[in-house]
Amino acid sequence: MNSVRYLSRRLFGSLALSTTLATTLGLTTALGVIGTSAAQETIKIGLIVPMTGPSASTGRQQEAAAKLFIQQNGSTVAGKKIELIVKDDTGAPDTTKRLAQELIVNDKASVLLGFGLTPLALAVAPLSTQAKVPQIVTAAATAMITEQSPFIFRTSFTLPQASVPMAEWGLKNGIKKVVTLVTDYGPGLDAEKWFSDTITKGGGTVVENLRVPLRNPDFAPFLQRVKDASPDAVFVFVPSGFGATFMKQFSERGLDKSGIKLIATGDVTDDDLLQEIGDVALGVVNTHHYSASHNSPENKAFVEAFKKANNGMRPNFMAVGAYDGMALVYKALEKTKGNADGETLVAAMKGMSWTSVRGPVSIDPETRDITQNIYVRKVEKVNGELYNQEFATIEAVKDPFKAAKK
Amino acid sequence: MVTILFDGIAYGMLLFVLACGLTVTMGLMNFINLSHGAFALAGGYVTAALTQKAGLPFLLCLPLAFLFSAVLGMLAEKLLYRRLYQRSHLDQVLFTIGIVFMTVAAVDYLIGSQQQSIHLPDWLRGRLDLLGGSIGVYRLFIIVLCGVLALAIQWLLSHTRFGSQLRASVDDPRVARGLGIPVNQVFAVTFALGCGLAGLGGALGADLLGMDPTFPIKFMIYFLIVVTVGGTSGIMGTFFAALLLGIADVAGKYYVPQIGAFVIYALMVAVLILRPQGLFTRGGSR
Amino acid sequence: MTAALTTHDLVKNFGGLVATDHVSLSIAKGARHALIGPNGAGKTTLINLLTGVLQPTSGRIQLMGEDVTAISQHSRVKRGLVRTFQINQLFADLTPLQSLGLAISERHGQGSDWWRAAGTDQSVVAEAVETLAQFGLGDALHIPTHHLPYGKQRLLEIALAFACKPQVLLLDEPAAGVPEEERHDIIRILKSLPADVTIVLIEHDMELVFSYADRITVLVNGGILTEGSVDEIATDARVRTVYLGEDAHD
Amino acid sequence: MTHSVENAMAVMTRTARWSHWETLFWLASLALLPIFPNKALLFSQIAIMGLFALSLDLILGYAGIVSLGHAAFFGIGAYAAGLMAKHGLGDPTLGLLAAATGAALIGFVTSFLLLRGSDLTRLMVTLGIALMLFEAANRFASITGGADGLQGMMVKPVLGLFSFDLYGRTAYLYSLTILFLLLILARRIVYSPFGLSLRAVKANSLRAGAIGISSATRLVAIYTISAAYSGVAGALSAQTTQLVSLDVLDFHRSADVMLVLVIGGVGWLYGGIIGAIIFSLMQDWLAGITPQYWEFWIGLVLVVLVLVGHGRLQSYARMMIDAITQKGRVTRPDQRGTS
Repeated sequence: MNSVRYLSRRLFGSLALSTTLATTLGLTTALGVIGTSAAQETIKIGLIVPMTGPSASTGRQQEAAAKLFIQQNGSTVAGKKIELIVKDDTGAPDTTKRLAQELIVNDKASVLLGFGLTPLALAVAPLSTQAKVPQIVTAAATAMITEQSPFIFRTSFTLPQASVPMAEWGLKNGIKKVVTLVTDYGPGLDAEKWFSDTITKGGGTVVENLRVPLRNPDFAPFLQRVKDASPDAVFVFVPSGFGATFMKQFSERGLDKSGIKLIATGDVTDDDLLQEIGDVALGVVNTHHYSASHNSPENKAFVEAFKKANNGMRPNFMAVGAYDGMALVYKALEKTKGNADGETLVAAMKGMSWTSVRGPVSIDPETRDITQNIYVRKVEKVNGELYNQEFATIEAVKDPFKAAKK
Repeated sequence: MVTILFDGIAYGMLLFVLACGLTVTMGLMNFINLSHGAFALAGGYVTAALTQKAGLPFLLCLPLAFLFSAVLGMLAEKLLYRRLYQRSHLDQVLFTIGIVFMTVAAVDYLIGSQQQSIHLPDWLRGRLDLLGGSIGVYRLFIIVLCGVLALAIQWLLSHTRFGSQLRASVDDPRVARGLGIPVNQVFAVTFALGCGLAGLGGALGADLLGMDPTFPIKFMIYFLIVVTVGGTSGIMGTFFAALLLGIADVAGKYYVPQIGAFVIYALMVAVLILRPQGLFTRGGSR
Repeated sequence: MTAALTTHDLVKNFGGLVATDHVSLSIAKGARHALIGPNGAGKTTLINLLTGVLQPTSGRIQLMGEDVTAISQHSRVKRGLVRTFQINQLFADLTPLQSLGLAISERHGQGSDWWRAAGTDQSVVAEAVETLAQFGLGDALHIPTHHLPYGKQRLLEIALAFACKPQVLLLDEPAAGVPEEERHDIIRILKSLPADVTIVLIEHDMELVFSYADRITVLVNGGILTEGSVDEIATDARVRTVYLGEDAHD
Repeated sequence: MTHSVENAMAVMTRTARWSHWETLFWLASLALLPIFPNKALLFSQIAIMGLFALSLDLILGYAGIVSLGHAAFFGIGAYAAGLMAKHGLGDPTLGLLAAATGAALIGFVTSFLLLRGSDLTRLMVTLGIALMLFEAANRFASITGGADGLQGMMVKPVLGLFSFDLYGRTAYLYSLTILFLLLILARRIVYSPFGLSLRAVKANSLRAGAIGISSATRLVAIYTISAAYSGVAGALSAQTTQLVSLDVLDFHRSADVMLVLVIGGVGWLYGGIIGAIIFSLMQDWLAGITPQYWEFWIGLVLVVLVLVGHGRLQSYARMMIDAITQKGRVTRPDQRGTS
């Protein structure tokens, strides 16, 4: 008899649950509709970046840059007040998504910026489509991200964009036999694929494609393989942060003296870490879209202001990504006369072009990805500090990944 | 391939110095201490600070790193850990992982999240050719130093009065007290010694493994693997386990990069399935 | 007729030490058989071998004519070979009722039922209550075991074994450490155990052994010194020297 | 006699009975939605974490198996559901089933590795298995999407009726319902003879064997069940967030769930859920104040918890609940018995 009472309770419980399920749903969704259609005088911009965990530096750079931009360009555009909301997703996709969702639903944010890593950007893609909210990727660099939603734009760069020019430069400079060494995840594989293809097309040979696991304490075995293969050059991509350890072991293994050229994407010689890495980085040739030493009045002003605002921290390509992300939003809002409706903004952003601190940039209207100059740089000492000194420019590079599809 | 073997040994030796303190606390004192890496962190940061800011020579910094971590360990043992010897393993795990969280956040807050770099003297850089393989001087240095340490520790445990006191205290604290052995002090000293070694390991490893606030978490797993595989019998088990894992890891990544990351875990699970108490056991006691 | 429990040349070595030395026992059905011997004679090791806690180095064990040497402890229990422990082995947080409930439902093959709450099976609970009453624990059904006085715990130790409906019951020093007034309960219980249950009693207390057992086996250094009726043993000179002699002064 | 038997049965089954505060608890958890409609996402994350912690409690609290690799099953469940949704089988219920079966299968196979060895050995074996799965998921990027996460999940509406909305309301009610049903099942299990025998094995496996209970089969069974529970939790997470990344297999997940459980109380059905509530709210709140250093405070809480003794704290909590439901008062007369 006892178990009968048991059963009845249980039945009652689930019944109650399912009925309320129905009712509450109806009610709450109704609420929601009212909520979203509410007009807004202030336009809210959400910046979601990792402020803790391994890629914390990304978050700090981007937050600083975004704040600086507002400070420099005022907090009102086309009569609308701009409010920046910064969130830390600790680099965990489900958190990123939750924060994005809360920003859209609760704060009624009109634009989302940030996304430190590829999975974090991808996590939000379906959301921006569903909610019709522009998502501007200011950091993550895997090529296919922008294809995941018609509302995704990018103001950072794509790895093919940086890797292909590196390969071309290599071919021009007598590098025929190469080994690639990349971190084993999206961006790394992008870099590997596009660099290798370009090299082989150009008549060079890729002896080996090495992939280093994401969490890897010791580069030794991989570097040893490089050494044994004794190529003309080794092409490297590791996410910024790993750069220091890698460079150390590179020289510790005597590869710098073994005549194997080290070429890389700019991530390895990240401005933010270059001082940490030290002289071992000297002479490393790499391609990227931004160097703190980029020679233009805009950049000089930017670097100065940035350092001043963040007790001497040097801005890196992450900072610039966020800085231009904000620029894109501002310009779009000016164009739409302050209309922050998602589709309108998207229309306005397509084809937008301006002079960034990194040089002339524009948004490709078809791919919504950034078109920009890629610079070939070499690490040199400029009055006591290490910098990536640009010595060659490839004008207006579109993302090769999408170009190839047409 | 001499070089690979050599790198493996160096890596293993490093693991040994980092982990052997843990063997003592965990194996002999039966205290699961996940916060062990925090003391390595301390050692690494002290060395970084002393070489960079104070500009002291690297060699001088090593003993200092040892001392610093040892003292830190001594204090921690007196103030906190001693209360936990008699508690359940679960409590020990929770408490020490709590300590790790606090350490990581605190260091991040006080010093910053960036990598600490240590500048080695030039004579430790470069490479020399040996037995047909080219070998990093620094790695050679590590191997020699850690090898000597291993022998020293083994001697300390097996041939000194302290060693026998420790073993007695471990086997049965009550009886040991009866025999007039100052059990608490013995444990305290042992603990401090272990932490000191971790600190030294941190100082030596900073250059190869990198040193940032998340070090204790990143390497906790490796320490635990080494200790469990080595078994709770004593230092030698850990020593061989560390070498085995070090070599297996490096060689695995070198010869079969595709599955390199698996090797160390697979090895551990395999060993533990065959010998649940680890490679070297104290006659199945516990 | 086949014996209830027999061993053939049972040997157990721990490293060099021989704990059980070619022991061949035969215990008749319904017997009250005592195993005695000085400390370290290997009585408890023998019990552990018989119940399957330890595996013998060599030799065989037969229960009701069936070879059980290889089979596990719990399946020996299911075949009717049950033991008690010299030091109480109880479930501290469970009540006597729950503990017995476990043993009984396990015997009824309901031990791993998961769909209904424990204690909803009338027959199990009834049997548990009855047994506990019979062991003088009727007023302690719902008191967590660790709150019971030692004597009661001792009774529960036996009740728990009894609840497994043993055919052969090994009692390892049942009266050990029980205060005088509560001993009587224990002895009363032992005497009241059904005659068809074979009892193997391991005991230091000679008074109890002589009053209770009908046959006695004397173990010394892991081997059998001698075996016989109560009188034979009581009068055996060797036994006096090796056993009673030393027992006198402790 | 018969009366005393009835009485005994009544007392024995009392703990298994559904008490008022539980009804209150569940009604309250429903009421949350209309009250804080904007926090639905957080709530559903809490519900899922609660289920995950409950699954750990089944082995840790009731069978005494320490595990530092429980994320393995959470991850398997998440990927199972995720892959189904990716390849056109987006029905949530179907996903849950697949996840449960998959996780249970792996759980069953691996459980045999845990029958021998000390706490530490078990800790490390579970950890090792989880880490290997993590690397495997990273390695077979063609299937799992590797470090970029699984792309292209299409989750259909729950029971074909309620589609997942932006506000996470369906997500919450869905997770809550599953949590509720699985908790009912878990109650059944832990209060049954089987559950009782688990407690016996945990308390004294030597004696358990001596009354005919086979510890091995019990442990295998409960570990498999627990794995299935974790699998469902993982599937819920995958379906409600519509994404799966390597993160689901990560070590910190195994560690977190352990903390959650201990904060809430080990060996107590609602411990995992309470823990999840406390932990998540604390994390949300702390992360709000100090986005960078909230870990410090979590750590501090743990340290204090252990020093004060979580056992004590929880027994207080339970005493209070008993007081509320007046269970304490009713028990005493029965303990005197009526024989």
